Amino acid sequence: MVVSTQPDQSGKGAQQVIEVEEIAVRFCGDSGDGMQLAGTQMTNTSAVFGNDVSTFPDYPSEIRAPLGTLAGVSGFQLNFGSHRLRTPGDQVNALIAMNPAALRANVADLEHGGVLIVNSDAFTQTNLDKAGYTENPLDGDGLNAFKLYKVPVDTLNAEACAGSGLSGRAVARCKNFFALGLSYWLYGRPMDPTLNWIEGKFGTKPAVADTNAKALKAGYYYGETAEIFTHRYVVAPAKIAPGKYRKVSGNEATALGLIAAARLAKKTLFYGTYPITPASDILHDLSRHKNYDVRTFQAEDEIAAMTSVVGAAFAGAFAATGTSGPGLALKSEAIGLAVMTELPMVIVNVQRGGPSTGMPTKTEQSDLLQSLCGRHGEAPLCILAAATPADCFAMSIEAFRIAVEFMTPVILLTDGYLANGAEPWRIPDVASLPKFDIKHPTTGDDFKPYLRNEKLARQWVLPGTKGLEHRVGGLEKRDVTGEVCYEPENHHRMVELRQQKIAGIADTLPPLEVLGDESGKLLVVGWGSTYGAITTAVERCRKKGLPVSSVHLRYIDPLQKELGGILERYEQVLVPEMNRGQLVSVLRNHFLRDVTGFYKVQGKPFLIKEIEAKIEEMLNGKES
Amino acid sequence: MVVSTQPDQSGKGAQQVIEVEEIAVRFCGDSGDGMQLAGTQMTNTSAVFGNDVSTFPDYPSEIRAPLGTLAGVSGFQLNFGSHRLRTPGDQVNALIAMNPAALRANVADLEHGGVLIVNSDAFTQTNLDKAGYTENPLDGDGLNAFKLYKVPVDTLNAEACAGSGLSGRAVARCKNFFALGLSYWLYGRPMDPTLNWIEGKFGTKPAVADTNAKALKAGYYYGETAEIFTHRYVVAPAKIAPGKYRKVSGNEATALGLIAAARLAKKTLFYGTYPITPASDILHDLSRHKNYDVRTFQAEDEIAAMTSVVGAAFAGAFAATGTSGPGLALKSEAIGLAVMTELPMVIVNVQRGGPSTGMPTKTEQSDLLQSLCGRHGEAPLCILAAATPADCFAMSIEAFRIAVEFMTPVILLTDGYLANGAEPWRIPDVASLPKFDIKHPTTGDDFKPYLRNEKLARQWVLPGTKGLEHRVGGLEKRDVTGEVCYEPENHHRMVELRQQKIAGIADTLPPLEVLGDESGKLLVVGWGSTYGAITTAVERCRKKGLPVSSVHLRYIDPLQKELGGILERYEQVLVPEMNRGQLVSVLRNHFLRDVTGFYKVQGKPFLIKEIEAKIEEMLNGKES
Amino acid sequence: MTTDAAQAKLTPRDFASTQDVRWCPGCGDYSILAQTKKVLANVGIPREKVVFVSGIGCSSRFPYYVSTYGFHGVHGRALSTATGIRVSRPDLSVWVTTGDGDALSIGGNHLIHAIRRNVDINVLLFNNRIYGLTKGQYSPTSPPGKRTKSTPQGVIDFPLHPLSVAIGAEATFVARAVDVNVKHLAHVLERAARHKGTSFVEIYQNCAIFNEGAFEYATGKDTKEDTTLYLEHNHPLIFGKHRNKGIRLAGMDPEVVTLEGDVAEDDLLFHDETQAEPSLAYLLSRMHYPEFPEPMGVFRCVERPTYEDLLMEQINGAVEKQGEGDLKDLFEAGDTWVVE
Amino acid sequence: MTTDAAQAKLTPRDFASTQDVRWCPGCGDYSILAQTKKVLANVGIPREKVVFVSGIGCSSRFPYYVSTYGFHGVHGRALSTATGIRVSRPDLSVWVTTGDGDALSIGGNHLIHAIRRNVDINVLLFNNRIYGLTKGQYSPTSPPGKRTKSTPQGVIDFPLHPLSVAIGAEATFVARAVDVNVKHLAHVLERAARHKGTSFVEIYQNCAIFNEGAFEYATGKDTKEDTTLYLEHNHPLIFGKHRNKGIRLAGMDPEVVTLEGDVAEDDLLFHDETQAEPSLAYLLSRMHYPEFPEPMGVFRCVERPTYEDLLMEQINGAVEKQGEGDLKDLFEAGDTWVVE
Ligand SMILES: Cc1ncc(C[n+]2csc(CCOP(=O)(O)OP(=O)(O)O)c2C)c(N)n1
Ligand SMILES: Cc1ncc(C[n+]2csc(CCOP(=O)(O)OP(=O)(O)O)c2C)c(N)n1
Ligand code: SF4
Ligand code: SF4
Ligand SMILES: [Mg+2]
Ligand SMILES: [Mg+2]
Repeated sequence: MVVSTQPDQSGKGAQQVIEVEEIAVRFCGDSGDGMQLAGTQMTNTSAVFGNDVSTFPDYPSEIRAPLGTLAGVSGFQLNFGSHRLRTPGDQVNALIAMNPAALRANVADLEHGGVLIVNSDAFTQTNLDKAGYTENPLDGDGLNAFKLYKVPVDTLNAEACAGSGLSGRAVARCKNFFALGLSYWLYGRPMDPTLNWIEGKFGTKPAVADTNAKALKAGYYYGETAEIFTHRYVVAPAKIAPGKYRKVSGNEATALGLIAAARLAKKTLFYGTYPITPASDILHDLSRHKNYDVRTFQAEDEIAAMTSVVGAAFAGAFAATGTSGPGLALKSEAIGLAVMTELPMVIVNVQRGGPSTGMPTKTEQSDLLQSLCGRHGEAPLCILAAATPADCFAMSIEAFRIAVEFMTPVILLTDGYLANGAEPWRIPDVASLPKFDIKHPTTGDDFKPYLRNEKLARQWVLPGTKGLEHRVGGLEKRDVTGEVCYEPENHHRMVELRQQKIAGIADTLPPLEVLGDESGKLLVVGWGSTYGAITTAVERCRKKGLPVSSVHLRYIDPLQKELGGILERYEQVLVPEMNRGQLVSVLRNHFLRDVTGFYKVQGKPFLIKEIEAKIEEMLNGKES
Repeated sequence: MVVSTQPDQSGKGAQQVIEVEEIAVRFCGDSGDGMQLAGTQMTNTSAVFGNDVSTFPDYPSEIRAPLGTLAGVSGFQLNFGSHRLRTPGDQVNALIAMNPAALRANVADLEHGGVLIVNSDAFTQTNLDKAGYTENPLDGDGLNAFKLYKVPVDTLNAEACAGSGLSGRAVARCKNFFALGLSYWLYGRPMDPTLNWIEGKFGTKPAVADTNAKALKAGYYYGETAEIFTHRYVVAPAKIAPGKYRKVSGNEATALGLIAAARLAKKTLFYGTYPITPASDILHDLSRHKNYDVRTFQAEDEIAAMTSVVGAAFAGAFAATGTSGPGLALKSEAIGLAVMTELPMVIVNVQRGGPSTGMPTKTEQSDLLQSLCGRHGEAPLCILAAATPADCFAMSIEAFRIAVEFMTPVILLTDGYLANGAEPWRIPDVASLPKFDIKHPTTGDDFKPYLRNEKLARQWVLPGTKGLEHRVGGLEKRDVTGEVCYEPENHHRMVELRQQKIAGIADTLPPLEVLGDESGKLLVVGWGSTYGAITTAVERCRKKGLPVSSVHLRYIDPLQKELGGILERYEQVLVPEMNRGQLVSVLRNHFLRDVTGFYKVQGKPFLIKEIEAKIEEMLNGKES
Repeated sequence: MTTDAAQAKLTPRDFASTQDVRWCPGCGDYSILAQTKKVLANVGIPREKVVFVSGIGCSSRFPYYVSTYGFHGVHGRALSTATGIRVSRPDLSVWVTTGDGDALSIGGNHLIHAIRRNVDINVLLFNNRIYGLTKGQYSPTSPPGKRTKSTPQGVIDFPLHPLSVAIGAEATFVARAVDVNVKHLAHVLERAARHKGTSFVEIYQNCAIFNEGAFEYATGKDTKEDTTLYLEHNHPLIFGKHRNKGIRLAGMDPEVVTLEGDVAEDDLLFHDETQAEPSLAYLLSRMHYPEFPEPMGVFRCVERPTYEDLLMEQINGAVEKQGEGDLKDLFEAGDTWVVE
Repeated sequence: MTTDAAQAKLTPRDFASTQDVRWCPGCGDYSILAQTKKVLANVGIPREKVVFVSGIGCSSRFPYYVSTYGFHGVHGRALSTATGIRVSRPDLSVWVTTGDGDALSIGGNHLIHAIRRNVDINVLLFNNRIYGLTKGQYSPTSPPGKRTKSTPQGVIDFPLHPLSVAIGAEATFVARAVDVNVKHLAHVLERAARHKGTSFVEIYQNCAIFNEGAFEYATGKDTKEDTTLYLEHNHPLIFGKHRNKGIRLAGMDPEVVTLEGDVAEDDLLFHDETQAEPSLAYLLSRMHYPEFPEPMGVFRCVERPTYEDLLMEQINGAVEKQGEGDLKDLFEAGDTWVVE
């Protein structure tokens, strides 16, 4: 990974400059220490600098655990590089730990020989006790495996900001900027973007702005002047498609996509939901965009949310809801009603660790089968899965495209990793986005609510349309007329029709593309948020000359038509999933094809190297 | 099917007596005409007479539709025979229709050349109009295909009961007994059982008892004396295992099984539920057995019902709930909690026509996949399916056996056809029933809530036990200790353990038996209520020398271990289901075995002949 | 919602659908249907602007029998479904027909939340004190001791009183009527239709099959005057065959008094449906047979902004402040950077 | 449930679990936990006889922190879970800790149904007027206009008032306390513990992170005497720093009066927690800051048979009449026949 090393030109420091392709830095400290902010700043600076970036925050699962305790540690990981990045990085190259608890909770992820910067001032007896250290890890040689730098951040920051006129506590609150400045120096990042941000943010409070800026610079120059640092690292800009970019998390991108779809169709967006981690941020985002005619409805529970969405769809709005596993379970019955009434709507399910309340703040992919089968009776619908944070935008629009084109509910699966992870998003030209032209019938001459078009979709009538008054509901419908009907043959036919309609969606899907050779020894099949790790692992293996290819599924039901043929062209198929083989069972059932499942159900995404190792193991014939 | 024919000895009538192996009779009339009672009486009489019997009622889906209308027609079908019967019969051999609507709604099911007895008095213009007949079907030759007997039942019944002292309306209410008497004569049934029943029932009201008896006899002697009948039919007693019998419907048998299980374990039975067709009768039955310490709780909804059951299980009761598809959907989240807390309970799901409200009074098998996958996260549990009405008894006990032995929720699938269908049940000797000896831990020395035994089951602690105080809940648990735990490896392990526990149930299941040859050309695989039709069809085909065998699954998850091996020993596999291939997908996924699905989603059970035809078609190589 | 649209006046018959009505002979639902059609014609809302929403139950079959738009949802969720309709289409007149099980058992939570949000929906609760469609189990309004299919030894659950529950959630319009008193029923339904906000109407409805005569006391020719009391705004609470009985306040408790001797009308409790505080309405909702005559009519009718009006205020306010949302602005909000 | 078991008296410390408590610094839940442990010790129920049941929320973490039996269920279903426990084990003392979202949003229906059945459960509703665990969305008790994560322009839903809802469902025990007034809180909790039937206690609880100061008015040193009113059975409603203000009835409406001139204590409204009719309790539940001081203490405490007692009556009655159920009889009931 090291590209070249040469003595430093810039500062007076005698440090060696090492050029590397990518770096993963993690800031960690108390929830109150502003680590998320520091991480975000370094992300933006690196992006502006021209690197590709990928980030993942790690909040404590307690709201505010006591200061200095393990439960209270908050972290932010940033991966920036001179080439395409698809994950926040397997291993941390540099860890900035603001107190003992932060060190203890995170040091395991730091690479051997990695940079470890600690705020030595925070290693007091009380803090050590709170973190559960019996002795100070900074003494002794427990940390010899790392490049350890003990920096008295509190003291240095206080000195630098002396005479700011701010209170001691206010000054202390700037220490994250000191740490940030230090990392900027260490990785040759320009300070201007952050200085400008400080200006913009605290412009009205000059003292605060000034002090934060002082802290940032102090950290930077400390790196330059203090003789303790033996190396610096630089990461060249990446070759990135030109355009205007912003950073989006999966939840932000989902909200953007939902709004965009509704606007493109000139429709009201009705979002009925009940808060649940990790989906709530979609509600928060949407509720801030009322001028886009976004009507958010925080219902009393998920059942009310789902039925309100069904009502809104009947009323003619672009209707959507967002939830996570337990909420999706509660929505099951109402989703069945949506299937029977054949109304268009989007159900975003941000998966988290189950079963039951499980591990609410952790990620998982274990709601695939619930999405597919979690309704009574034969109740088919369409299921999509976003592959990256930014992809949530495209897939939200695609979900509405299918919903209105086929008059069906669509479930869009994302997960906690996508929801909170962030990556650069190339801002699309609005004109380049899909067109929606929705035709509501307006004339009444013998209108038939369940008359279907060539796609088997029925018409979407707006209540208020004179002459088209009609009634729909959950009872079985007579074909074409939509009246209540218990006739045996009619039921059989309607069950088939509902299935055929969903199957027909496949005709409108983009072709499924293979990464690598069109046939060969091993194909890796992934779906949803494992895209980054799988794709990077396959690319690395192919660089090593291994005969491996991959396809990634963003359409779960129906599957893209190419899949069956593709599977046949490989000797082995590997399916990594953050569950116990849910896609595996779908593939086995559809294609009667034996595939090798590779499961990780730990509330954490796959590491690239885990998949690399599995690929090598299979190609070395240890498996199958 | 005709066994022999000879001139009648008994009465003066010159009728031919035809001996047959089985007869399907259907009584039909207005909801108020007492058709269910007539059918039940003939069923009991035939059973006591020594025939095997199978019955199915056909209630109108409206509560009380207007008199004389099609919507108000109520029917009862009885199949009795001199050999083992497993269904109410494919086709009706004799139809007793009390009015035009009843004739119109049922005549299509009458076999060509079948006996058709109509109450000619009821064929008035108003009734014909209500039934939608433009002209009287009794005139003209529209019914020539049948042995039509026009009997002025109202008149004859009135004459016979003249001077009873009862009101005209009361007398009219006896006409079902007149019709019953006539059928008794036609099929050589003894009148005593019904006469005794009348005595017992109306003993206190001699006039009523007397009049009903008169009507019955009048009908009987009318058959004998009226010259109009050309044939009589007799059905010899069947060879039936000796013992004491009673008739049970599936819902009755389920209630009996739940009570029996709890009694055998000396436990309170807590049944928390919310009424829903066709499951409500289980609640009605159980609520009448309070002296068995049955505590029924009619909750405000299914979620309350399910969580109350989880609470009752935690409290140490034998806890069960009953519902149908829409209710099971609502229970999804709470069932996930039961999986996580590993508590024993039984969830009876009486399947009906879906999706959504669907066809609530009709039968279907379309909740298999919801039972299997209808929960978020990896939430495995045990799924059973009863094969016949009486089997609901055995499977309810088996469900509790597994629930307490493995500390898991168990879903027992039945359906509307089993629930309302009835068959003779050989009353078991209580001593022969399974034993339950449940050991609740009593000592506290370092008790671990999630410590598992060799079956991977944790212990069932009774709150109130000193020293064993502990807390459980829906968050992920630390292995063994059961504390809340978010550690990655622990979660992975617990997800595996929960799966292995359910898989381990297979070791305790009875072997799966094949009907027919152990290998060959064709295997028919069924599950649940299709048992009767499949088994009879396969037996008939084998009688014809066709190389077909069958296995019937009463265990859906886990599957019995023999199944995989069995499937391999046949060239083709046929899977008839009242859905769109839910078991098919389970088999394909488990065994990567191509099977032929045969689907009927009409709210009605398979006919024997439909399956026979399909078997012949496959063996004639039209398929596969 | 109240639109006296100036258009060819519709007749009750115009609101009949083509479906033939499938309730039992003698069911109280027939009369409610008839009066509702009459009121729809009176209020003069165009047919296409009306949506009837229901859950599951005999009462919930209602939407099939009116020629407006209709949505027959799942059990207990009519109010949340209706809320979704109203919030996305405030131009529609939304009606909910529901049962005592649908609205108070499985749907209780949605009822109180719709009420507290004051979504402009007309809620007609057909209270027959039984589960009709599922053939006779007790409901949350069945009286203690009642023997039903699921309570062979009698109900042991203390009932919910629909109006008390609605007032507990601070409903802005609360009323009661009985199926057979058609004139009064029509009057109450029209009041409900004209109220802006959630109008909650409990209708005593006879289930001829599973609870025949449950309201005999309130409808019987010679009992009804003594067992019911028809509320009139600003009038004293007077009832009885001879209109000589009244309700007087004793501290916080109502008492029945006879209008004679020193008891004059002015001593009686006067009804004020517009009283800001719902305490009076609550007290009236507590008057039950046989201790008291049961009040009929409008208990409470006050103004409060509807949820959807407040939402549209925020939406229009946002548009005024920030202008019609433009996608380009949306996408480019926050930190952006350009890669050449 | 009330068992003063004659046994080695337990101390509050005995009711502490080994888990370290994980609420935010300054969270009101700490004080509720402390007082509850104290009350458990006072009431003297053996630890193993106590079960704490909860849903999901910060407040619902409570069961992990007490050394009794505990069940941490799913969101909103604590009361139905607890009902299952009580009905199958009437020997246990069942407590529910829940939040304003858990009990009134997703769980509202189970709350009113448990209350109307009068299942003997002690319900502690931690009302912080916010969703704490999910980081700050508004709840059904958040005041209109409040800006929260999900209402950047302010809440437009009219709030539910927990006590009004409970009284709408005719609760037999209704009380209110505030986290920081620990003596009074302990007193109210003990009253709840000793009441037979559903005891519903609303506790004003400060969420230090997402709703800091929501109850400042009711807890602030120099405001609380004027903004709260502590109820005493059979005593007049008096409050104020100088105990010189009181509540008087004007018709059906309460009014604040000053005790001076011709206004004497006897003119004030007297509290009667045992009043059969809940109208007074309802009226008190309607007194809100700033118009009125908010009543604290026991609003209502009346006797009514519990659901489980009535059920056990039917069960024991059945056993007396038909004898302990015997399986043979069960199987052979109805028509049977013998095949030789
Ligand atoms: C989820 C679900 N649970 C249960 C049912 C069965 N069900 C249908 S209607 C009903 C109650 C009917 O009573 P009510 O609401 O009073 O209406 P009524 O028939 O008396 O008018 C029940 C329990 C259902 N359809 N769906
Ligand atoms: C079915 C389901 N929906 C939503 C959630 C997310 N959730 C957990 S707690 C909570 C509300 C918490 O608020 P409250 O009940 O007031 O408790 P508090 O945290 O304020 O004490 C929500 C929405 C969930 N866990 N389960
Ligand atoms: S069952 Fe009762 S409520 Fe239902 S339609 Fe018949 S009479 Fe009406
Ligand atoms: S978020 Fe609020 S309620 Fe939750 S623990 Fe923190 S302070 Fe308490
Ligand atoms: Mg009802
Ligand atoms: Mg709260």
